[in-house]
Amino acid sequence: MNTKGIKLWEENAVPKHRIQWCPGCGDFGVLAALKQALTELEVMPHELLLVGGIGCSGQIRNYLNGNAFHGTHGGALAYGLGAKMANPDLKVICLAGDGDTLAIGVENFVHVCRRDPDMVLLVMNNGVYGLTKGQDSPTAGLGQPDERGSREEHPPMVDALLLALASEATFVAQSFSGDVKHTARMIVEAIQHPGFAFINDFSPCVTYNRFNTYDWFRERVEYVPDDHDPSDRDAAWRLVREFARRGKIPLGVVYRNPRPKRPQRRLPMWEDELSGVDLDPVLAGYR
Amino acid sequence: MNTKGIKLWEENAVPKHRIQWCPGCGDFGVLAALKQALTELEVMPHELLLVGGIGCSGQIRNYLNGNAFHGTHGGALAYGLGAKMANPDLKVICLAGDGDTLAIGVENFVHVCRRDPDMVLLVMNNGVYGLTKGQDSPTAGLGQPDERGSREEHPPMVDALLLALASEATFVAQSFSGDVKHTARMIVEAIQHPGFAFINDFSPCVTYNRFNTYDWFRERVEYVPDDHDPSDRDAAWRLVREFARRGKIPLGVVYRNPRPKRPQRRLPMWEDELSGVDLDPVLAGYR
Amino acid sequence: MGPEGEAVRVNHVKLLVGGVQLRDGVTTVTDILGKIFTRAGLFAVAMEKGYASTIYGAHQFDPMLVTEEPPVSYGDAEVDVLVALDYDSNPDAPEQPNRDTVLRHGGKLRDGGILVYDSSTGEIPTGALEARGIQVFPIPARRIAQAELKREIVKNVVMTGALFRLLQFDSDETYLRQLLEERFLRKGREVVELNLQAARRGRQEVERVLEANGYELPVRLEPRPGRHRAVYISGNECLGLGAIAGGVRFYAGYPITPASSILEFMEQWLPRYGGRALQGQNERESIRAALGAALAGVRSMVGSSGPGISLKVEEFGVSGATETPVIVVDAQRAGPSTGMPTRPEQGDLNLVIGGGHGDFPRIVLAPGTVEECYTLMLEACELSDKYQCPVFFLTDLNLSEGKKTVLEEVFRRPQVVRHGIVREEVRSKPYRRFEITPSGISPRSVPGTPGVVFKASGAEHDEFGFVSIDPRKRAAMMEKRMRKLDTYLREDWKPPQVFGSVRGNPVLVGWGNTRPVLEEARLLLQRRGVPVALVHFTHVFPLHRRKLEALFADAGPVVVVEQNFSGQFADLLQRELRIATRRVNKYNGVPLYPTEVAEAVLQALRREGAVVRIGGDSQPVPVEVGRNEHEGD
Amino acid sequence: MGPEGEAVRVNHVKLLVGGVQLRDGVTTVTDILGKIFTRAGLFAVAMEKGYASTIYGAHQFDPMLVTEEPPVSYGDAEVDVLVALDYDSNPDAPEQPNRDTVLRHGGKLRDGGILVYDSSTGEIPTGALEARGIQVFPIPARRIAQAELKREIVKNVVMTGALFRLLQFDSDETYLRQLLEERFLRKGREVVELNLQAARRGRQEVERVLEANGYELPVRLEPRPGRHRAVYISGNECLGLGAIAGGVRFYAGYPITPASSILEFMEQWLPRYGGRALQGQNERESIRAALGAALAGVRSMVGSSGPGISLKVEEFGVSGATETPVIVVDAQRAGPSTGMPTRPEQGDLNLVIGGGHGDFPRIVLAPGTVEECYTLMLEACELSDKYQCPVFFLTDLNLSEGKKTVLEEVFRRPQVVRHGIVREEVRSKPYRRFEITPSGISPRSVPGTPGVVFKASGAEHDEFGFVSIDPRKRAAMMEKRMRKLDTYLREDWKPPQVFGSVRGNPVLVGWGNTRPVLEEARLLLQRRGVPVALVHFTHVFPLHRRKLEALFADAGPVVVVEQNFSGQFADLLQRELRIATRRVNKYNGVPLYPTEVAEAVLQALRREGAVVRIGGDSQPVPVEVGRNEHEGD
Ligand SMILES: Cc1ncc(C[n+]2csc(CCOP(=O)(O)OP(=O)(O)O)c2C)c(N)n1
Ligand SMILES: Cc1ncc(C[n+]2csc(CCOP(=O)(O)OP(=O)(O)O)c2C)c(N)n1
Ligand code: SF4
Ligand code: SF4
Ligand SMILES: [Mg+2]
Ligand SMILES: [Mg+2]
Repeated sequence: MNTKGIKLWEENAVPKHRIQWCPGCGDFGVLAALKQALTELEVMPHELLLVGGIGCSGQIRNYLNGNAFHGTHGGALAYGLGAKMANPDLKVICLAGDGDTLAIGVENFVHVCRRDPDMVLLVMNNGVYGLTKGQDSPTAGLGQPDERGSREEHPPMVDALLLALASEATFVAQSFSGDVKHTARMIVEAIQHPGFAFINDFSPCVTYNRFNTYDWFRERVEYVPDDHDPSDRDAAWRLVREFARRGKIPLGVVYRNPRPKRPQRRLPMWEDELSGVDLDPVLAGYR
Repeated sequence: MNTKGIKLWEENAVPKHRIQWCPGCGDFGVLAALKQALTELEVMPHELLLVGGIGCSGQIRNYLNGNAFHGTHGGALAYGLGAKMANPDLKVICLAGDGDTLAIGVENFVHVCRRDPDMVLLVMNNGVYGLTKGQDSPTAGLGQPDERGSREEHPPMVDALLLALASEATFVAQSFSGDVKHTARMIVEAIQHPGFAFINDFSPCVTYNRFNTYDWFRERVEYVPDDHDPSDRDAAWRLVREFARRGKIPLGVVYRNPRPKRPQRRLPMWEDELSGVDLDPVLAGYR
Repeated sequence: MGPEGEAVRVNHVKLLVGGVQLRDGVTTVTDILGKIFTRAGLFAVAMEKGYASTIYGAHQFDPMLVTEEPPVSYGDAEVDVLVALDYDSNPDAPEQPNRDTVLRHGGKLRDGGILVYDSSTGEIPTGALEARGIQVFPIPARRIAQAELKREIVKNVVMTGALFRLLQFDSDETYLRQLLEERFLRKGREVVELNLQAARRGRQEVERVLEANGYELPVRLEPRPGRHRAVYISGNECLGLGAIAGGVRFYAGYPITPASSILEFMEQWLPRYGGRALQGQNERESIRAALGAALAGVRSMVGSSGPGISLKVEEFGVSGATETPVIVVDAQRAGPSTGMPTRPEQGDLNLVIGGGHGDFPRIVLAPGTVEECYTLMLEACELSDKYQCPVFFLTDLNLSEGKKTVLEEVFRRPQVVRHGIVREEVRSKPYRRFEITPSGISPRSVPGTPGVVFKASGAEHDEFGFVSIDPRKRAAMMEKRMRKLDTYLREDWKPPQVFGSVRGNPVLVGWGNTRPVLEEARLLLQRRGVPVALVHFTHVFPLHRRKLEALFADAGPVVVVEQNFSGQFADLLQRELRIATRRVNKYNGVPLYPTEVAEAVLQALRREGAVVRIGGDSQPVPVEVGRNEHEGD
Repeated sequence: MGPEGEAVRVNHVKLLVGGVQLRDGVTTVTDILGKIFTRAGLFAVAMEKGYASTIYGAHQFDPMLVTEEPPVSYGDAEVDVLVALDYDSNPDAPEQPNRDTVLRHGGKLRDGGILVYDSSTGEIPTGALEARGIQVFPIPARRIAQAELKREIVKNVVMTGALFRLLQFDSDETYLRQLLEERFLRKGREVVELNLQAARRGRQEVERVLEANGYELPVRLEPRPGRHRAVYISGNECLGLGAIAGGVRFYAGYPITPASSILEFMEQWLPRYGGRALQGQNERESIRAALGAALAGVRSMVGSSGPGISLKVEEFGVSGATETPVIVVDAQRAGPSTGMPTRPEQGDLNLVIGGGHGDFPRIVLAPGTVEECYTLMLEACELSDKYQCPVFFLTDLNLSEGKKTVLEEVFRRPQVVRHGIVREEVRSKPYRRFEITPSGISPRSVPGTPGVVFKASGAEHDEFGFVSIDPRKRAAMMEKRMRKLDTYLREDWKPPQVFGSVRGNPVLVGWGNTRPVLEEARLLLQRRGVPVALVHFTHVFPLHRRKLEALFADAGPVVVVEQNFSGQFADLLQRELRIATRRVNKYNGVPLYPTEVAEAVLQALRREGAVVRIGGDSQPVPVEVGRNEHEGD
């Protein structure tokens, strides 16, 4: 790996020894993978807009060089959408937790999937609300044959991949932060995808999720087979469902099917672009 | 039909001649179907809780006998959830528009599907925000091979059935208010389903959606074939997708797979149930 | 007054057009009228919209005042000419063949006024009206359209023709023909001719009645062409224009009455100026996307009404804390909750000044007129950019959707200034996005600027934007943000407009869209010998305490007139100035009218602490509820 | 004061335990201490929580005051005993082997106090502290735990043993043994013994230092067993208990600091009382479900903090307009936006009194103590039921999560009264859910009642609940709803608690959770010869104007002390009473302390209109930002 490049990603960031994740937190793997991917793609920090969710995961925005924004819980995708519409030259990466994205943020998730802005969403999925100390998130219960669903209080988990597929996402991938190289690969492909790219990264919470541990994942992850046709939405649904039936977790690109896009330009924002515009065409209609 | 029964549904309701839907509005068919279904099931109005969405559709709550509630745009399912959890004896029917349910209300839709309360959601899907005068709803564009998706402003439509399937709904059906008898049948089955039952009813907006007309639907609707296995989630996905490929619209129960439920009781609410409770078991833990 | 002996009133007439919503095309008619009168050099004001939030079937009405010179306000509720487009019987009273419009508004017709109605299904007993000297014109417009012209749709053109005849206007069809040609020529000349034919039939019917009854028409409209350039336009359209002129290039909204038309305007026009408009999938997507666009450097705006503003509250704090500017239009309607979506109110002031947890800077502006929807919006654009905080822009249903004749000279094009944006790295010192400054304003930058990187967070942070709970940093950052309001008060706040002399006189106080009515009420009071002053606010929050204390120091009793229940602005005045306020409040969903305001003010002047409720009772009066007059939401 | 010559202080000691968050188990230690001291008949107060919102790695500290009699407040920041659980070097200053806790809090140690720290990785230079007469006890707790006892986890028990020795407490291990048995006996007696062994090793280490240095310990805690029954409990737990006793059987929350523990409490206990607790999937699902449950007849409550309260704003209007009651707990934290999630503030008052479009009735209560979290919650339950509107219950981070010894006599069990619920049809007249009544309160019913059907709507409606925009019905309905507040003020509002005499004296004013500190500040001022009165509010909104005017009529200068920037309650007082307020504000995230409040009040008394900012500057002082002291959100 290009260590000089990686160093770049540590400027304008919280110093390493002050990173406040629990030792062993899965988010460390995502941070490493991001640095690798951005270095590989030769992205410059000033071109980046990292939009953090609220959660342990969302803090990654400050652990990495690049412009960053952090607003409300569940809002990352919508801020990113607006920024990208305003300036298509920005590289917008939304970095959020499973709770942030799929609980309170599902209102944005479903719609931004289908809006398909050219940006990345990486969810650090740990099955819990880490930052609020371990309550069930919508992805809680992965692999646990419990009595979920028998009461309204404990619904079955959301499978983020199926939800993304139903919501017309054009790029749906899955990774595991214990496999940094593969996660980095997914990030590279997501950034390269011309449209909305969703990566569901399993990033274990070592403090509050003692069930879905690194070992637990290692026993279950399997790369998406080579013969899978990622451009086939139905095949993608089948693949996810088949893995689930076998108690396995697919890693890789599950679905990729870019849509033809109209080219967009940065919106006018400088004085010379804005001043003294001619309102006559509008006024004409009211005369 | 039992006309005496149907008369019952016109008490405690806005008189017919004051119903403020456009002549020919698809919601009239839903109103008729509801009356038929409730009469057939011999439900009593006082047992009913009709939760209306905000929209032309949501007004149906006042056009029908039965207790009714109407809060915020997009909130019907969550109010219903709470009411049902509080009193499982109530028959809760949420009646809302496609905009209400799938735009602003998608935050509830996804989660209430998986929570699976024993209540009904009937969406009067007309592809537009009727009450605010015809803007695109998330289901806008049905059957229109336009350039949706080429820009963030005009995303492809949400297929409510697929979204419900991905969200772990246990009953997913579709109807067309031009076919009142079938709609009534779906409502009966939905009420009988022990869990959350979602009916996506196509109810044409004759004023603002001049594309998806009654005739347009009549040419495209097809009953779900008898050999479809509604208990198979993958088959349900396939069925919806296959119909779509053929440019057809399935009517009927697409998916039905009740979950085992823990029985629930009405929560204590009367003075004798609430007064003078013993706090000692709680206090003991703090001594 | 009957018409006898009275001179014909020229170029001053108040009309009211009513009918069944959607079906009868009430606004289609008034839109044509307003446009034509404007072209004719007159002033048309149609700001008292009467409609239901259900799409079809409720009663709808649209009053319009037409005058020679710009009127102070839309005047009182009394009308000279009542135009009833509905042709069938009232469903609530099937026993009488009367029409809804006549039933509801007949009482507003002045003695000696004119009633014209569609008599296609029979004539109405109008003896009581005629006894008041009212001239009644039954026109079988729909029957003519259906039977003679074979196009039901032209029934309103028949009525328009009739109305023009009654107003003794456009007898040579110049104005009507031009408008019809603009609209229908592309459909073929026959369509234009058919419409003109319809209008002529309306005229003929009026002639017939005139002759039969020997009526002399009491009003006349005379064109004053070429005096000025003017448009017939709504408040929402004006503020949309203002936003475009002020540099807004991103707009997001979620449909809601009465803000939807801003979204429509922006969808239509922003792309032409290189901008984009987004219909959010919910209220929060809208404002979040706007904040994202603002972060990226684009002037951004959202618009909604009460329910949607309530839903956005959390994001206002994000704007305040991350110092990401956004203009928030709140086109108020009557609350609480869904309330009365098509009725005006000024009930959201507390929400926009208090909504949000914790303290953060914000500015609230409220235009007093359609014209100010443009001019004040230019200011809003500059303020949001300069102060990097939410700027609220409060209109209400009538100001938003009501239309009037506006002189084009109002639409001056400003020089857009981007305030203190760092466009490249200054190598000597690291860039501090949230630098502690005396003004509270820190150097902004936009992502993508080479060599400059910043972190912005709704969590408390240091000057670089990194999260911190260090008490000193927190205190300094909180103070810095709030200091922006001091700077604003010093450099940009505008004092209220003062009409008359405050000294020793009773003072009427208002804010936002009520100004025209209050101005007129003041004139009425003066005419009655009450020397009342009017103090009217557009820069509603924060208030400049010192300057206002000076203003009110020697004032007589202060009467705050608001269209809400509790007197939200009066509360704010009390809180800031600790002066005693008397209050006049109206909250029944009907617009304010000058005469009732003048009456109420007189009542309020009678005793300290008075609260006068127009159209309301302080007693518990059971209301009659037997007849369900259902309206939608 | 050094310890020489000073008598040993019995049963009055302030401790502070610090360490690295999550890793060092700071609260585990203080929770054990608080519980044991409470069992020993003493009073423990740990209400100044110091932690970061990130889970791991930040500095955490937990002060605790232990006394013989119930203390007025938690006292000043000064501590007698500092316990440093962290054992490694400060990552920001790797050059010095000091520990974070000692670095940060050494300055708070009183002269002659005690420092005990984990010296496992080496000793600290403590000369400066020793020069102040501070007795220093380096205890290699972690090393003992790892090397001797082979279980790192018992390191804190070593420290606890040491601390008990330092406090000359529990020398026969009665209390510690009992607690350990309760916790660990089910894991085996060896576990209990291992822990006791660890505690003994801590004691031994202290003995060693005592002998080596010839220290005489300055403080002592003596048990006072059997005086009373008491629990060691948090505000959130107390309000949860209050809700259960008050009849709440449905609770919904979405996790958020500092309200999460209410959800946990309710999930644990509601089912036992037949109720249900729902973790919403978002803030709105929570309150909507609670409204649904309330509609169905169940007393319902939600809890959140600033961001979640902001998100619920639209639903408050639904509650107000549909007259569906709900209790809304706002456990305030420092805003705006994400702000400082683990720091206290009183910054949401404007939000809860003004959030929402349009006017609707609401009641705001704010308990002053942990005890009142119980007693006032009983009132909230009754009020929400009686007035059928949202009742807000404002605590803050420290009141919510802080724990103290509470006498069990506080937990009286009330008779629950359901107000005016129609349980069956009265055939003589149709049921009017929204009947216009003199009190504003209408007869409620619940769905499922045979023969009774009602429609409830957030849209304006008639007495039956059908939608209407009829101006008279609207006015009557609006007035009816708002009249409930008059009834509340007449029948249920509680005046503020008054300490001392207001007449002619300076008056300190506070609301909610600051009462203990203000009481103590008042005592300090009195001791200094300033005869200040304290007026403290729990019934914060609406305010009873007439009664309060009378109360303040002959008062001296009024100083409102609040933990927020702008003085939100002072603003409310000005708005309602038009009295001049001076203000003391603190908003740096640090709790208020009695001595600083007393000082600030003295300053505020010096001139009219004074605003004194504790821990803040009115000047623009650039803060040093070089060292990123990152905290999470
Ligand atoms: C509106 C709002 N509600 C609740 C919270 C509290 N909150 C902070 S983080 C979080 C959940 C985080 O879970 P997740 O997104 O899975 O992130 P993780 O910490 O697991 O990485 C919650 C509920 C908040 N900040 N804002
Ligand atoms: C928070 C909020 N935003 C917007 C609105 C305005 N509004 C009322 S109905 C409606 C859309 C209705 O569309 P749909 O749900 O499809 O119902 P339809 O009228 O088509 O039956 C909207 C956006 C509102 N009432 N509340
Ligand atoms: S709590 Fe879990 S998610 Fe949060 S930092 Fe620790 S391990 Fe990571
Ligand atoms: S606008 Fe459309 S949905 Fe609404 S009542 Fe008319 S036809 Fe029905
Ligand atoms: Mg998580
Ligand atoms: Mg619709």
